[in-house]
Amino acid sequence: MKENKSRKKLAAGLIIVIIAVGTAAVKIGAFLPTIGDADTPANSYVANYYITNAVKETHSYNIVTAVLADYRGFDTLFETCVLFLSALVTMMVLFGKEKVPKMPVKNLAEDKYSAAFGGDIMDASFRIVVPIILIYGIYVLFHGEISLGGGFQAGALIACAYLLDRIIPSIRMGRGKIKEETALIIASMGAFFYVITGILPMFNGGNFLEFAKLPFGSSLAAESIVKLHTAGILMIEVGVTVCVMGVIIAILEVVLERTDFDE
Amino acid sequence: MSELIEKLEFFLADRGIYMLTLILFAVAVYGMIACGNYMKKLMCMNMMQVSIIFFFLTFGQKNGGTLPVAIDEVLSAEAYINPLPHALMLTAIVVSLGTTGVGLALLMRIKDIYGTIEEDRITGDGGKKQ
Amino acid sequence: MITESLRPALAVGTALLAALLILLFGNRIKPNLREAITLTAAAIMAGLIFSMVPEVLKGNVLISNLWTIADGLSLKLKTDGAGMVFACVAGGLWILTSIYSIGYVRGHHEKNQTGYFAAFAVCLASAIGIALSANLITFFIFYEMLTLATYPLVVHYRDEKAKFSGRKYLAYTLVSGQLFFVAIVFVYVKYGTCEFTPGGFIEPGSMGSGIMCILFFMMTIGGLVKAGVMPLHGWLPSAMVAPTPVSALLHAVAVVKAGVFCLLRVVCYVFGPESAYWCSGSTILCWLAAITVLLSSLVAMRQDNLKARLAFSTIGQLSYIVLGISLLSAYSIAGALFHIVAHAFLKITLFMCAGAIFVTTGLSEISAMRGLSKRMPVTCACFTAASLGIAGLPLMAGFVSKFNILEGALIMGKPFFMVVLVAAALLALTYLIPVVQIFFGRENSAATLNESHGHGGRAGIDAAPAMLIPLVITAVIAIILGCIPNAGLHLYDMAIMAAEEITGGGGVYLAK
Amino acid sequence: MPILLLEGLLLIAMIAIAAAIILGKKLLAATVIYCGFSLIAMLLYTVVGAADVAFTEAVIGTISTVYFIIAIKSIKGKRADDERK
Amino acid sequence: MNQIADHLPVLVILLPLCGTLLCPIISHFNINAGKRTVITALFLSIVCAVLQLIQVITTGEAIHYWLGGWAPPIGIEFVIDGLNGVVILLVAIISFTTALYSSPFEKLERIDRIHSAGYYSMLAFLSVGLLGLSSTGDAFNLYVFMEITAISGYGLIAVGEDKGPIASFRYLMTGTIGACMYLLGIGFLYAATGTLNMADLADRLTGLMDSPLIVMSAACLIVGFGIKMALFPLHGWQPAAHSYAHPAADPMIAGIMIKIPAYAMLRFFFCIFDEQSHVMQLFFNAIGVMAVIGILFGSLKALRYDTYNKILAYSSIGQVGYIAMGFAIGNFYGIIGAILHIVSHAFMKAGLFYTSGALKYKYGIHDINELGQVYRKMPVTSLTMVICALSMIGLPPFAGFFSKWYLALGAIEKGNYFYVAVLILSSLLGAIYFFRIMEKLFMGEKTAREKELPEKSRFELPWQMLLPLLTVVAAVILLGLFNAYIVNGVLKTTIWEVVLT
Repeated sequence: MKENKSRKKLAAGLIIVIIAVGTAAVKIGAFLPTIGDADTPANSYVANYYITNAVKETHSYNIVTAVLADYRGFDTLFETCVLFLSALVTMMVLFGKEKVPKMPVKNLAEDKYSAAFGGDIMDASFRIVVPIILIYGIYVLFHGEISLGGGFQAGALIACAYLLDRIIPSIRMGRGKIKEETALIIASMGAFFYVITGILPMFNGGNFLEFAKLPFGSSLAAESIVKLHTAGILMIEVGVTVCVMGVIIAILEVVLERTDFDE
Repeated sequence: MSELIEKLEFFLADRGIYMLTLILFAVAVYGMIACGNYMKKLMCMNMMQVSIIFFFLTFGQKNGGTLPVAIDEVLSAEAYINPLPHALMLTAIVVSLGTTGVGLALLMRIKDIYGTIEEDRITGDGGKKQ
Repeated sequence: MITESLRPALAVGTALLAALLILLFGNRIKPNLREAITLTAAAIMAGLIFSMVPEVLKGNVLISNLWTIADGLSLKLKTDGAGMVFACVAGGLWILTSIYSIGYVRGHHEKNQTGYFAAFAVCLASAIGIALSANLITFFIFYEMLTLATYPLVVHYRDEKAKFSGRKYLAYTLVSGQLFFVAIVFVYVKYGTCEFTPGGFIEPGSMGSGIMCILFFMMTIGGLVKAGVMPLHGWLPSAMVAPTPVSALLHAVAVVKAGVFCLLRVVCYVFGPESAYWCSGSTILCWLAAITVLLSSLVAMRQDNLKARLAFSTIGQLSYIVLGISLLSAYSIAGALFHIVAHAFLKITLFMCAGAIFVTTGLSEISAMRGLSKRMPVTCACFTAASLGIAGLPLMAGFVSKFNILEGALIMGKPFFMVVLVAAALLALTYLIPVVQIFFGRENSAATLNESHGHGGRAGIDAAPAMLIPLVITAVIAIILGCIPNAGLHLYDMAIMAAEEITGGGGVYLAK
Repeated sequence: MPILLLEGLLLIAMIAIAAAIILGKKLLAATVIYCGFSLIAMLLYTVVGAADVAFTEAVIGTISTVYFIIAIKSIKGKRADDERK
Repeated sequence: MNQIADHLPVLVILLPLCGTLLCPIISHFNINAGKRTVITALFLSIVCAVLQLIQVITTGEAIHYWLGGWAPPIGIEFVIDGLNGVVILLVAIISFTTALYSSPFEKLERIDRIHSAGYYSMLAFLSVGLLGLSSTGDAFNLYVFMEITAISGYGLIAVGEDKGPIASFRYLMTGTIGACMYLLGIGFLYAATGTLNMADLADRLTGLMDSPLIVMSAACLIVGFGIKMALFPLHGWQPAAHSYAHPAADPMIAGIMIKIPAYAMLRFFFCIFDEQSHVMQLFFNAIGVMAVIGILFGSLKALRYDTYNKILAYSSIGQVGYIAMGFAIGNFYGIIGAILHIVSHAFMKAGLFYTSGALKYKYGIHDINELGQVYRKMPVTSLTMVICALSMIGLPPFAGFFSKWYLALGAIEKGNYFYVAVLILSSLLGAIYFFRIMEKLFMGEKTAREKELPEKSRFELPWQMLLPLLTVVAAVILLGLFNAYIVNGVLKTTIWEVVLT
């Protein structure tokens, strides 16, 4: 009896909140720029600069990646640091505590009747899906500045591929298992690679993360300086991908270590 | 029928979308505060972040603008959607994954210590009473 | 004329340095070496101060402008007349009190002596700092440092009683300190300056008289608490829990004198006689002092514990000085200044006697000290001399200052306060002479005395030399100052010089 | 089907899901609905025109949902914890 | 050498960042190497911060560092003027001392390689976040740094004592709401002006001050910063977080993690919004009221507890109220008082938490009733405790007094005596609960706890813990005596030009 009373209270509160905020928001909405028109201050100042000369300056067709990796590259660096940090915190909080006793490795082949999550259908389809995801991830990584895509998506996709292999208990159980510490180290290497690409221009007289001043290819002609931007963005994308992949694998490894999938 | 849709669309454009976003934000914040179960709090937190992200993206919209990928020669700023909110919101989404990840890790740790993730049972003996 | 010199700063610095050295090396080195640090520091400081006296007499003021302590305000020390009087007293008596406390502490086997001597040194440093400070912020810094330094001394025995009296002491002093702090900020914002200028930098008309009166009392409350004026004196008797040299220091040299000195600075150098009188602050002060003088003497009579009686007598004597200041005439201010000197020497003699009696015979109640003069003739002689001085007997230091205050009251045309002063002198007799009678009375309970029981009693006829010598010296100085006020350091001339400065020559004839 | 209407509908759906999660009883059900929520969020971003953001939301939505499911399994698996609330 | 000189602003942040990222890798080979890289990295960042401050003082005008080589409104830039030069140096010093301070704690718990390396990287990340928060000139970049500070804060609290995860979870919830409110605030600003660079925002906002968009953004920013600063009504997470955090990381969490958002609030509300406008005066009154209630609430609550950390946590709520009051006063001396209080309170609170950590390390004392006669065995810790306590109360020779002096000066100049009365009342309340602790320390009966560890070194604590204690004592005293040189030399020009224009 007690709990559905509290649920009614919860529902009542919810309705009150919705009505109250709804009426308030109607008034607030009036001041905000109407959606869709192009001459609001938000769309007219810095944004137009990005659109008009993103391609010229950073040689990347996808303006969002240009803004993300080049104009505001510093933000993305600390974005990857946020991810790396969250993996670090997960490791610190969960590592080595309440380990689930490793269940004996059952060879699923003989155990016909186990309604295990794996089984042959899953195994067959799994063998096709994983390579496709991997290729797609790599594609997304290297086409970040031309079509959609970028470091985060690529890293996450590759981690998904690994995840599929890790979760579905197929016959070749636990073949490619990465220990969580190594995953964390991979992640830190990725982030460090990003920092290195930032530091390199500093030796060549540029500011931090200034791709025009990347030290290699000094012999390039003037107009190809812009190509350095592409190199810079690519290096960043690789760094981000490696870091994101390491982070996601590390988090999931730590967590999988603690759960048993035996039902 | 069509002028009804016309009027509705104008209302939505002017303030309808903002109203709905702010309602989603309020519901999510209410969920975070009122929900007893810590896991649900985390879900509501994620929803709150999604509503803020969407709120940012609505600024960038332009009628008739295409995706901010300059396939051919760049004609004019009108043609493309404003890329800046998109870049910012990529960061915000990644940050929301970070915080959710940390939240879940803490949740598991709380489960080990207290054996439950019901707020009243935890604060009953530990958290708030001190 | 003003000369820039480092001597005032060095005086304060030596005491602080001594405190630091004692704290750092106290436990590691032998006790004699630690005492040596204190004594050398005391000697150096006294030497420095006495060397500055001739210049001050000649009229040139030494200033040491250390560094800007707050935006637009500098930590500045200045040797003007009034400051030098207090500094000489404090500097001079530090040597004697440290010799005395070495004897007392050794005789009484006190615990954690390093902390004791370090706090002692910081106390004296802040007393000298208070004496020589040139503006309100430096004054306030040293004032609060004095509170902090005396707190460990008050709670020296670390038992329940000490904890309670320490709390009481802190409550009084910190609350008044914070009000003083607000008043200083208000004055600095309103008048733009914090410098002590003889005759005061607040013009009578510049604020509503009500607000100025509130400001006056917020500023003086710090001094009133430390000087133990009646409504705010609660902490002084309860601070008797501390060992006797501490109460000697507290009630004769440092704390109470700092309180009175704060009153002098505020009334004469911040508000100045005209505006103090205009906002009727000084008249209220006169009445407060008068009431305190009478009440404290009555209470003192009923105290059986010797130190408690001396404490209430201190409250009474200090209200003399407060009365002297708040009468706002050149004579009474000079008298008040000189009474600081006189009372310091007289009261410290009385406290030293009390301490000597306590250490040698373990007695602290007056009724138990029948016929003590048989055993401790010299201590009792000094005690009698000092108590006569306190009562204002001619040829004693007390008489000179009381006479000046009387003269000031006469000139200011306030006969009622003259009557109060004379009555107080008589009352002083009533609570000190019975003690002397008991000393020299029949020794019916002498039998109990000569086995010299009581913890730490000495077989010898009188107190240990280390305690006896300072006792005699201060009594003799008190007598000398009584006969020739200008002996030695011309303290009387300096007092007159300061008073002249404040009242712009020859007394301010305020509207009756 | 004008875009703004579509956005409005999707937003209303999201609000409904949020309410369902808050009021819902079973935890596992809430997680499944949460996966739906991130799907609709991805749709909303594509409708608004933010393709990049939609792509990231899709990928990160799947990973966080997987993470939620694993968390529930590891919480439910240990000690009997009645799922009343 | 000149190459290094013109990269200083970014080097201050890059060094700890590289330290953090390398720490897991290096500690894979040798467990102590990771710790040492982080400590050296933080030390080098102090050196850069000092050089940077000297450069700002000598050249007299702010350093603008364009990240990625793009001009400000387009790219992100770091702006280092007198004001945040001091704050960055403060953060660098306290992070270095805390990193040094936490090395003996490892041996105490005999934790494995991952935990030791992980702890140090989280500490360095916290330092990176705080350094970034105080030096960035871009609004959204500030959000990212705020997230880094927050998540490393969650981590450091979660590895704390038994109730660490619960406190960390509550902090996660409130911290995320705070960050989202801040993001909402920037959203409104971006909708109104179109840029994210702070200097650009400032001059585009001059005309718009009364538009409702700006009012809403200011409200959201107040809530966002209020939660991060643990200002009174929004401080729910703070007491638990500060009492149960990891004893070695507590000084940094309590010392600077709640102060730098206060500095960022100053940056936003004084440099970007023009503070004379009617709207802002309303908000400042609101902040003033919150600050006043917070001061009294914090001091009164601190009286009730006996656990040392809880008392310090609640007194922090009071002290943050001082800083908010400085902003609410708003004139020259008010802001000087607020900034000086940020710097001095950071040192004082870090000092007090160093002593609490030292007590836990040596005797495992949590409760102040067990403090009896501890000063005989731990003289340096008791000295720090006494000096920091006296400075917190605001007694003259120490730093706390002078920040109170400027606050009182500003309050009286502005003419509201209510703030002055609260200042006085709170320092008296502070006196009560700090002298209560000192009474127990010096006069309590002998503590029943004997030493947890066999006495190795001649001193009372390993040198890594003694050094931070002594630096804090020196800082509090020197800051007290020589604060005029900081105010005149560094802060005055910046405040007149940037803050009060």
